[in-house]
Amino acid sequence: MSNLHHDDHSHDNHNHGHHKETFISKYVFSMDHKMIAKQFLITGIIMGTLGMAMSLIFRLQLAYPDMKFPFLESILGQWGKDGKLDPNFYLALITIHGTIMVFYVLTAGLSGTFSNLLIPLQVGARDMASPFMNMLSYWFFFLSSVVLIISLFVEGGPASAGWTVYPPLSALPKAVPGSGTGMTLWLVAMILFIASALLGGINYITTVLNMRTKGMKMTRLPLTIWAFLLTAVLGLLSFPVLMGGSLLLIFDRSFGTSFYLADIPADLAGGIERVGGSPILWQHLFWFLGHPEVYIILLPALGITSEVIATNARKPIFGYRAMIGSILAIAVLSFIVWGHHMFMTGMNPFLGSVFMLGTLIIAVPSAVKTFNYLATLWQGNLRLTPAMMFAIGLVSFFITGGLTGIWLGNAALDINLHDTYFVVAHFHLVMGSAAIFGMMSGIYHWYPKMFRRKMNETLGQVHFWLTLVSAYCVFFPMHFMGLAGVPRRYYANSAYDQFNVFIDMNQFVTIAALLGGAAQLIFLWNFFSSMRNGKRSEQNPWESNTLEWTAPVEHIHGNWPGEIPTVYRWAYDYSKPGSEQDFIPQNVPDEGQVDEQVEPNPTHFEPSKTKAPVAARETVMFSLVKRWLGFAK
Amino acid sequence: MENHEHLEHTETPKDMKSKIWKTFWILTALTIIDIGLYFVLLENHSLAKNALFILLGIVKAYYIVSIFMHMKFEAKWLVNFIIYPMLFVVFLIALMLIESTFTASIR
Amino acid sequence: MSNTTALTTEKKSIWGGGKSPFSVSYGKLMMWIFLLSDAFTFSSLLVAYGFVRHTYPSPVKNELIKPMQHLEEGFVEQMQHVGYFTDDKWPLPELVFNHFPFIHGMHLPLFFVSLMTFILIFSSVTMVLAVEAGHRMAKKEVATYMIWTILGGLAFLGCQAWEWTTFITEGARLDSNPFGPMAFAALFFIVTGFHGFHVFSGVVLNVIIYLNVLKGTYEKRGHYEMVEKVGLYWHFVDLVWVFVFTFFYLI
Amino acid sequence: MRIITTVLHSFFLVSLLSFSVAGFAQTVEEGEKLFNANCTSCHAINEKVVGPALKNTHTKHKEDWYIKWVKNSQKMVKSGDAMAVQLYKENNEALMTSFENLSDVQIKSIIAYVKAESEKQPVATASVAPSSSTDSASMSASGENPYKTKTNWMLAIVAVLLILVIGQVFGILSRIGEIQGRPAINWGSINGKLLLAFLIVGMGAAIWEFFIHGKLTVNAQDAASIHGEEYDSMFNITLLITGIVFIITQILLFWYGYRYRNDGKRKAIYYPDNHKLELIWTVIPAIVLTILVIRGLKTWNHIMNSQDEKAAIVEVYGYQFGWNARYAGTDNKLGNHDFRQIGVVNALGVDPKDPKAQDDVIVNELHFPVGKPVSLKFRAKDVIHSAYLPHFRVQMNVVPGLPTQFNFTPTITTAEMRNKLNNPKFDYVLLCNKICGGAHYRMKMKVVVDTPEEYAKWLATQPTLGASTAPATESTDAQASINSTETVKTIASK
Repeated sequence: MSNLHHDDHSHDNHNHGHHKETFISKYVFSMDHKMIAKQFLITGIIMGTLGMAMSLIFRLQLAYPDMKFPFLESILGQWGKDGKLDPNFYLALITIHGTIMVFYVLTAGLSGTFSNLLIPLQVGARDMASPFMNMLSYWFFFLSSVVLIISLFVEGGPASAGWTVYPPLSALPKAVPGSGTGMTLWLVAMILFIASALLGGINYITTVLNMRTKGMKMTRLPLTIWAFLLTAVLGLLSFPVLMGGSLLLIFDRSFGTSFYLADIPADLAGGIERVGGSPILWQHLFWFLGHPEVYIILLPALGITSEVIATNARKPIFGYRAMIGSILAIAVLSFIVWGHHMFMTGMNPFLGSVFMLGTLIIAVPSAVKTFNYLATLWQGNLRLTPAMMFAIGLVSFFITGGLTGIWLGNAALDINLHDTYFVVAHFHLVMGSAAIFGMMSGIYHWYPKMFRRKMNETLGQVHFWLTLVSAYCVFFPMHFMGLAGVPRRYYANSAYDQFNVFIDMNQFVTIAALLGGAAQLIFLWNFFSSMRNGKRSEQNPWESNTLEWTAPVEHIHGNWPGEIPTVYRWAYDYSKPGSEQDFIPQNVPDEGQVDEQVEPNPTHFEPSKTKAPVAARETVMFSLVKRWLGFAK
Repeated sequence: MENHEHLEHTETPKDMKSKIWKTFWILTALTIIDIGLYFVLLENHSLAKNALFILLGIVKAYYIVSIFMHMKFEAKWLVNFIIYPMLFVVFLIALMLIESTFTASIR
Repeated sequence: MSNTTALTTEKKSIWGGGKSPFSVSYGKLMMWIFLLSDAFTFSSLLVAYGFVRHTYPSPVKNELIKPMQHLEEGFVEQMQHVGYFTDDKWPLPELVFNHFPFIHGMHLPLFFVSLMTFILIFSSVTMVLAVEAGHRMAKKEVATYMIWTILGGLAFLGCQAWEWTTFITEGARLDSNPFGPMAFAALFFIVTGFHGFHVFSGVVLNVIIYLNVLKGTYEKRGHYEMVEKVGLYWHFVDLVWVFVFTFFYLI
Repeated sequence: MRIITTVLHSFFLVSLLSFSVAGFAQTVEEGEKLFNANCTSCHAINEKVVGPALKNTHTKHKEDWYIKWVKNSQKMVKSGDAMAVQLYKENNEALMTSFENLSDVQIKSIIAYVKAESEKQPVATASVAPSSSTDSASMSASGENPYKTKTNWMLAIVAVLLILVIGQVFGILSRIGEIQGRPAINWGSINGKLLLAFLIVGMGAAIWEFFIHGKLTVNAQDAASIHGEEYDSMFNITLLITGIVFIITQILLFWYGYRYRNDGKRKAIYYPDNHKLELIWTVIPAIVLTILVIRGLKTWNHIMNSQDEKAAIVEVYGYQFGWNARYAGTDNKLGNHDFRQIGVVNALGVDPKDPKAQDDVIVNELHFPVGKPVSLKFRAKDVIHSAYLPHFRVQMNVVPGLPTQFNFTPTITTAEMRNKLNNPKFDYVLLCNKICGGAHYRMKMKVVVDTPEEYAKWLATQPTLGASTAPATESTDAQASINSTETVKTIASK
């Protein structure tokens, strides 16, 4: 809706960007994509710190269920009476930890930040298609974060039905303390978040499709942009379904309907007997978002990794087209496999078979990506910068966590693994740690672009090693707890002898988690102090090919003074034989290639007036698919 | 403002007006057929009847999208970009109907 | 190595950058994308409808009342009494939506909703005529057609308000429904309400555009693309109604 | 500091109170049974669960008051009993379940048990930390438990501080380097070596852990059901395949990181593409996955569609926070149920008039005869629970309004399993595996696999529903409402 009437004034901002900027228009209600990216990043980092602090609190509980921590009472009040975490609040913590990490850090903080920063810069656009909507997207996200944080302080505590908020636990306000106001606020926050994601997504897609500079063919786009494009498409198609589902949940909670409720007596359900719905329906609608969401989190991280690995290995990314093909395949498949989260819910076993088939197929494009990364490293000339280290770490987590996905995607094996710590280990490795590593890699790599300074390398390396080691120490042992049948979301294992064996392992994990947390403090310090004290960055600090490094270090509205550079080659001409340097930026023409596009690039970012030939059969994607399928020849 | 240079769309036919009115009559006719069929098939509760109504709905949708929303005259890639994702919805609907049949059967 | 040669010698294509591959402006593309995602929102609601509906047996055929037959007072209670409207059976829509304004006591199945459908189709036509006039830069014509569209939208909203009122007077609520399963009423209110909300916002947008047309904003700008964009939205609302009509009233 | 003082304090208390344990052994024992059966889902002696901790509650009110409270606390709150209202408010207005079926004597014995437990509490608190490891020592493989850290959280915090200090030192070092104009640390070569070291240590740790902790998993123990063996073989194949891929790819990744690190002498090769290679690593995973998919589908369909006509039908009923089981009795048919009839006495909402319900048996403990097929039917009262029996490789969600089921055949009796594991305390367990509220983590039911003779004997001792509800006074209200709806329906159908 909003794109209609804002359209008119969306342009005056950067076309005539030389009018005076106040503090508010520059730092708060900025419409510049670079500033919005920083806003997303910093909000994401703050939310991430909060989410991690929560995980440390409940990790303490899991490791030392019998010990009292007086400081808990001082920070949590009634939820930490006598220094013991309240079981209900434990559930609230895991719920909000999950919500924050999945949506606020790894969706908005990761793809929000880097899509905003890199899409216009790497495709060669002055700004997003609609900077106003872009700003709106951030402020919806901000509002959503505020609502979520407010929900921490309401009576009964925040939502505590797990981040998937399965009804009836989330639909019956009396089922747990957190199902009261806290749950309502959670839903409100989620709807605001969806609005933000949609506003952002529409913008990203349009910018990538319509705003590319001259010569920036789809097959010359850096893989980051491909990843962001498909991420935006995934979000665009899946978030609305959660919107619809949440709407119905709100009605179930507050207006006496029963879409997700069946056979609930009146005294449990606020005086109205609930019949005729199905709790499974919510799970289908939720996971129709939820599974693409996993890739919304992971694809940007993989895109960033592709770029960082190629740049720092001084080698073209191996199998560029195969990489695009596999992202496309993952994106398409992600929509038809959501049911593998629900094998044990009493879903039709036939659907279980269908979903299992689709799920295991995803392993093929994932394997292709992994092997292509390995092939890119092979015979490279690796500059082991912090960004590169995090990218390597991502690949390692992607392998470890991805392989356990083959277990969990198997409906038969899921019988004993469903909802155990095995699942926790799996997704924390593959979409938690891996995506966080991708985000870190991106931050170290593009920090000079964002803040004109470099982060301290040594602290970055220390941060990397501590994080890598602690992440593996935290999540690897969890596999064994899962295989022993320890369920997730347990406040304590004290009621079960066979789980109590793992108390020592739990302590080990918690201590590793504390170390990991401390490592993030190093990062925070490095991040914030480098803004002022970091070494000034040159224009192209990593000797990278992509277009953003041709823009001046100092930020200006419209990104490039004068014309936008024209693109003559793909983004991965590293160590090309016959060239002096080991990199050739995209805007450097080959000899004899100049004639092709002599006309200067338009300075505005409206697409030009030319009519496109409709019968363009030889389009890029088509040929791409053809080639990809044509391997068999 | 830069907007003066807004691009043209792909070819809009000259006789657009008559096409619009033609579409209007088709849609009206289809709606009348819908209602008529409803009463003719009042006693019928087969899957085929439902399929027929859905088919008529899709035909109406085709006319609205292609003529009113101008999609018939848009670039093919745009059409694909909009239409193909709807297959996910078809998949969702198909599985949900299987699932709800199952739910009804075990309840 | 073959890769780069392939890349550099690739023919200039619509995807080559510097122009829109879809040859639409970014604004229209955004509107299309928004509509695509909005279609998914509606789909999710309709999927929920299909799911819940499908867990109930098909409506029982009705031999009691014929079209145009005279209805007595307390018709709903009578049908309940004879066991037609029960909690475990989905009602036939024609028995629920059988009123027409100013005509009392007659079984007029689906007549009113047909009228609503017609109104919406008609307003779609006037909208697309406004777009067409915009291409010819005919300011007056655009304004005239916009007014018709706005009136059509308002008429539709009025009809919906009347239908809701009737349904509510008969005892339907979000959490109760004299005609059968309570999900029937709840889904009806939510889906038609969500659609009505879209119509309402469409009318608001149309009014804004209309005022801008009168002011000559688009005349000055040199094109009437805003009209086109809002037009897309308006047709989408019509499109959704086609399916709401099919699922809620016909099947 | 505070912790140490608490511990000392409790030791002091132990010495004071240890001689006060005396008498009432009989009632206390009875009380313990009743407590475990009825109260543990919401209460514990020492900690707040859903309801408040019960330590020393016996000192707060009179016994008579408690009897009234336990039987029907809602009534007391409504009648305006000051103490009751206060208690109700203190606990966030959460109502306690009414236990009208408990006799006065039984409630008294529960109070006696609470009293006895509260008095010996200090012993428990003081010895909790060591006792948990003694418990684990009784388990088979924990003698070599590798995570015997003996650290407490303060050590961890010290470590955190240490890291911060290290971070600062590195920071200063690099700053000095910057000032001197050359990097203080050559991260390129250090990282290469560290990557290699991480590979070796990490891979070693992973394999070591696999052999040490692998023993603790249920998959290391024999599956106690027929389909469990099928499951285990599927499991082993997947483990083997993914294990091989894991080792190869991780070695390649870290080895490349070490081998191809920038040494300033080499130039990377320009190698953007090789279709043959890509084809190979598309097709091979595809083939391997096809094998896994086909086997998986077979296993899944086999497990899910195994239906045995003769299977004993057992209903498992989940509620916040506990489980009940209902055996179908001699006719092997469960009586009808209706959620509208769920009440204080008729907790499962079984229709007492239904002839099929007369021989049904409701219990708090699951018993299966070994080698006989069982068909578990699941039903939930309030929210989604999940019945998880890890040793049998059985799990199914328990969804309100959606009856689910799982069919299987247990193959190893509890006694045999105890022998196998060399653990006389071992018991099968059914636990809740879907987040369901505050006491989710305590929601379990004991499962016993008997020989057929033991099973028959056990079942015979359980009272049938028909016998226990013979007077049927409790459900008159519900009955009346059913009758009225029935009359309405008959009228309607005319």
